[in-house]
Amino acid sequence: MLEIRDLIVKYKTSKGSVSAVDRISLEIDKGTIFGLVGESGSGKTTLGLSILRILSPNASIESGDILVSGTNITKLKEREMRNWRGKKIAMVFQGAMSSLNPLMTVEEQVAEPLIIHENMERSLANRKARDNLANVGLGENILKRYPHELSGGMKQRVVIAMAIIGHPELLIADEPTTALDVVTQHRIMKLFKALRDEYGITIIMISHDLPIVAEVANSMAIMYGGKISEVGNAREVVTKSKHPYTQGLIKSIPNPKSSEVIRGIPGEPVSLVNPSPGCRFYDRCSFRRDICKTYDYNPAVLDGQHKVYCNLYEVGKQ
Amino acid sequence: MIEASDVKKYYPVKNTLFSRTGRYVKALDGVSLSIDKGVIHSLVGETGSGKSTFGRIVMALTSPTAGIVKIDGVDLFSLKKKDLKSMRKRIQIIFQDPYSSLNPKLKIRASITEPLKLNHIEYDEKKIAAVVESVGLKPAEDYLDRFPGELSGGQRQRTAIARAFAISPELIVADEPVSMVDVSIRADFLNLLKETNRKENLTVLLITHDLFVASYISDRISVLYLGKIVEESDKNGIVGHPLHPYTQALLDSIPVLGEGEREVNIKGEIPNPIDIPPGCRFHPRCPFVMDKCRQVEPEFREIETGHFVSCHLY
Amino acid sequence: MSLSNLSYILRRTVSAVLTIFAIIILNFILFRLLPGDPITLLYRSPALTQHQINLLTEEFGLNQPLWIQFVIFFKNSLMGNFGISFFYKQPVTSIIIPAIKNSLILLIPANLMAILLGMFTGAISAWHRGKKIDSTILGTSLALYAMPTFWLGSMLIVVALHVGNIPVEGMYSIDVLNQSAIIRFWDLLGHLALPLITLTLVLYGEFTIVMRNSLLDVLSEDFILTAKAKGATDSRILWRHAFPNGLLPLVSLIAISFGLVIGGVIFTEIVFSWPGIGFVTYTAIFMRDYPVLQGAFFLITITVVLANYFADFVYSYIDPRIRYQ
Amino acid sequence: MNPLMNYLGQLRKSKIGLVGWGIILTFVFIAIFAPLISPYNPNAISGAYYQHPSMLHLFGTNQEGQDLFSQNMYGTRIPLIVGTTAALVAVVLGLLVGLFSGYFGGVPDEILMRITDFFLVVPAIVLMIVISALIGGTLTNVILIIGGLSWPMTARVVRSMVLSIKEWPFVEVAKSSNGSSLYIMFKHILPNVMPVVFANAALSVANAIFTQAALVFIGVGDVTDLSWGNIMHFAYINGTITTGIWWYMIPPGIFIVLLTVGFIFLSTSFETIFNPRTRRI
Repeated sequence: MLEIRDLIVKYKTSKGSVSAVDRISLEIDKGTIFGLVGESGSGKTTLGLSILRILSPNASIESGDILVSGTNITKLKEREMRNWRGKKIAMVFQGAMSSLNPLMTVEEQVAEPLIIHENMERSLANRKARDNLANVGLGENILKRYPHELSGGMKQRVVIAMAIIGHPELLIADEPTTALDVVTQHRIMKLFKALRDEYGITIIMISHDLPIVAEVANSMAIMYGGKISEVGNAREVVTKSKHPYTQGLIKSIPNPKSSEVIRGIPGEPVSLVNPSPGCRFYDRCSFRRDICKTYDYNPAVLDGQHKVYCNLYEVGKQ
Repeated sequence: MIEASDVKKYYPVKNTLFSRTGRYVKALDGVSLSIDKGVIHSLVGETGSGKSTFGRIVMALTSPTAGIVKIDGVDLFSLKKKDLKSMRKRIQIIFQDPYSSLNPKLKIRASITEPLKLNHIEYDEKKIAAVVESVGLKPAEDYLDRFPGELSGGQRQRTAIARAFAISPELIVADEPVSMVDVSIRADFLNLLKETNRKENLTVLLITHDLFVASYISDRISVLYLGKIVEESDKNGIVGHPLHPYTQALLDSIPVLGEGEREVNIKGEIPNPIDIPPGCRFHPRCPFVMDKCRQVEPEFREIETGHFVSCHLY
Repeated sequence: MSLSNLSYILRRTVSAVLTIFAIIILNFILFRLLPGDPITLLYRSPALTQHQINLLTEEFGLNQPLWIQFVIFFKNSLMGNFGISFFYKQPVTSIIIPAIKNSLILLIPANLMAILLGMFTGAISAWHRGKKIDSTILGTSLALYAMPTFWLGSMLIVVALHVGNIPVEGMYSIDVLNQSAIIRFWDLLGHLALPLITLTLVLYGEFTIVMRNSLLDVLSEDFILTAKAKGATDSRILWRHAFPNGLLPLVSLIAISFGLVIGGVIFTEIVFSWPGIGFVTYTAIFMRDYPVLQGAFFLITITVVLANYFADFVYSYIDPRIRYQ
Repeated sequence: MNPLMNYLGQLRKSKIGLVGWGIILTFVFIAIFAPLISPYNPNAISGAYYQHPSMLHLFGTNQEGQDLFSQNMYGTRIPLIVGTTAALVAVVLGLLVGLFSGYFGGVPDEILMRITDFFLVVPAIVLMIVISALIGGTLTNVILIIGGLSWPMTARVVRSMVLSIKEWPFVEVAKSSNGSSLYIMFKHILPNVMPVVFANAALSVANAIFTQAALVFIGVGDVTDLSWGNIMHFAYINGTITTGIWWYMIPPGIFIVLLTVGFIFLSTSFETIFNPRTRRI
């Protein structure tokens, strides 16, 4: 459904060029939830924005291809791309609070994609908006309300309703549960599962929260320093993690069922400004060897889907 | 060490210039809590549960509408100014956001020495370096003369901790100390807190929304819902066999790595603390609601040894 | 109308009334207690006969204790009675009211044009940030903002005289006073042209800069990205999403910028001898005609307070967050 | 990095800031060295009246036959003096009112803010004109009038910043470490409002220069001291605009625009350098 090949995205900043996404390749199957997990500064949000081509003006896709249902969207003209946004590809942003226009009613905002793309009559679009809000578990009483009158969970649902009203094939959700209470988090995750199961929408879930993603995703990738460190079946990545970074991440999450001591990963996140060649995780890795300094990011394929980008594993072998 | 009884904090709902509405936001609606010396006690609750307000009251940053807070038997809010000052030498606070808990215009050195200077405690360069290095900022001289803007989130969080540890407090109030730092850095902080607790007999009041974080380091956990404690027990009591339906729902909502999803039994959203439901304040969301729950507020009772709950089911 | 709406109106009304009250006090203090106060001037004024002085002394209680003077002054202010002009020997009101009318003829269209122009060019400037069109608009606005009104007016007069046949003084030509209404109207328009352009340009600068800045803030908000992700066209993002939000600070600026507008009006009127309140103030200063100065000051400030008061309602209507507070 | 070094370091990259400083320093230079730059004594009659600009009289001569170029050079002094001192008065007042009002809140805040609101609503220029007309616009009076009536803007801005800064955790931390109110105000809050105060101060200078010129022009300021406003005043009352003496009024106006823009640029450079989020121009 979605295929990314050797994608490079760079930001120009006053400190120099930042390689937020550095030669990333991915494949995502239709009708699945794909988790993209990483800490702050790993490049995961940039990757999401690239797929919609709505990067900020100081960022650009340097090279690589993004194929959505066979179309290479990096080659589309801006005018054509606009027809994809909100229709074939939709996005839910980090912080639902601020992604709604404070001066427009819920109804107007949810119906807007239909008015933009289908040129639909307002009354019909409004009716569809109502139906869509019902699908995400919101009643008619909020149609005429303004965003500041809604709770965080309600806003998040409104944002989701707005994203799926155009029946997109691909939905990108960037930190959809951050700043929500655990109970609401759980409900939003259930909603995403329902969207996948009932409508067959392919979903990319971008999050820093490994357990949450692991619970809903079919497959997932762990990102570090603008690179993927490990990708595969979600269960597999969590239970048979291979990359030292993934392992470190898992070891630092408290689990009330075990009495094991959690351990952080030593060191500081790598800077993406002119990074040194080789493995990005080198400075913090406890298994590092000299050859890691020249690691070329050729993945070791473990079984089928499970790939790990680390020198500890030999390319092609298990 | 801390003895809080029936602490209430109401904020009047201001609507107009002339009249108050007579309604109140009941941030804390009768919280009683006692924390022994050397214990890590967590206060767990959602946004709007009043947990941060309680922390601010313990720090004497705001005074309660009603109720008494005693520290080592001394009533915190009847202290004279001078005595409050010496009391404050014994308590330190660590805040949620490492970005705003350090003054961006002060060098790290100034931030760390501030509590020492203000409390007239003698110090020398060696002591400062030792404090800074004890939280993992090594070597100290690489950090002391920098501004917070030049440090990463994790380093700032460590600076905030070093500042709190600098005057060797007996009690630390940690308000969501890890919610804004990356997971890989979070663990170190929790271990450091635990280690200091064991070594120096430090008492910790940890305020968090994360039940798992609480369960990792706490000796005791209190679950706060709409300004009232609904359940309190040691770690195993809360995580192992939670009694209150709210605690159960919270636990079921948090995914555990490698485990499947569980059914979560809870309805609706947390009500506005202006309109606290009558009877049991959890009843509109409770899957086991009974008639009694709508009318009578349940008592906070000890069901098992050391395990308190306020619920009509027991 | 909800209860909170009502209370908002009530709050604003009380605040406006209090402000007017304070203005009366200030006015009283200014003209009674400062050196060169009008009582002494009144007695010294060679323009008045002893009989007139006695009448005025009686009317304004100038021989009474200060607090009684204030009570009389307060009543008079509310009734619009500011006494007799030293210079014109007429009630102050009869001089000021027509002047206010003349000022409004100039002020209202100039302010509206400046707001409209500022709104749109400011928005366009923000949208094309950093491009050539942005620097052009921004540069022009800054220069206009930094230009003294009277200087800009003077320069326009120089140009107009060079071009020829453009009225640069007063409201009407002397020879049209007995002509038909239509001829007088066209004559008025001719006379209005230069002052109107001057005032519009002077106000335009600030409105543009504020609109541009507020829109730049809005454009960095997340909901703009959301609109983009929905596939909205650039013009939809700008005009439907960003523009209304960017307007809010501008509206509140319009509310508090009546002071600025008044400054602009005064100096425009002086340069073009436009017989409005500003010109009246100017001549009153020149002639040391304190009753007129006092009356003009009072009416100008009251007008600004009232304008402010109504702007607040417009603002609360535009922004639902205030409406429902 | 200390703030001053930081500013100077960043300034190299800020075109706006450099242009602003360039303009301001040029005028300061002119003001100081006016006697050296001016070919004539500005008050002496140095030629026939109303001479066109020429090599002899770069900006022409006025109604008395005084050299307008020399007058404009000397006229730089008063605007700079009034601008900076009035702004200083306004900013110090505004800063103090804003700090105390915002930090302590309560009734004093309510009263101070009512007063501030009042002065924001009442058109300042009209009030200044009236007061100057009543008490006479000597140099000191004009400085005090402009300074004393321009502080509300700064007070508002500072107060709203203080209101948000005092809720920041680092303030609560300092409080819980026994920091007194004054300590917190001056050690923690003040450094964080200073960038805004600097930006505001530069704007205040621009406004004060502008206002001084307006007051002198209208005739309520000090019309005996040489200043750009004063030159324009005489240009106006002598009817030069409508009688073809076009050169009389052009230079002082351009100088005011330039100097005002200089201070606006300076203000912008303070804002962008200390608070990069607001980078705008």
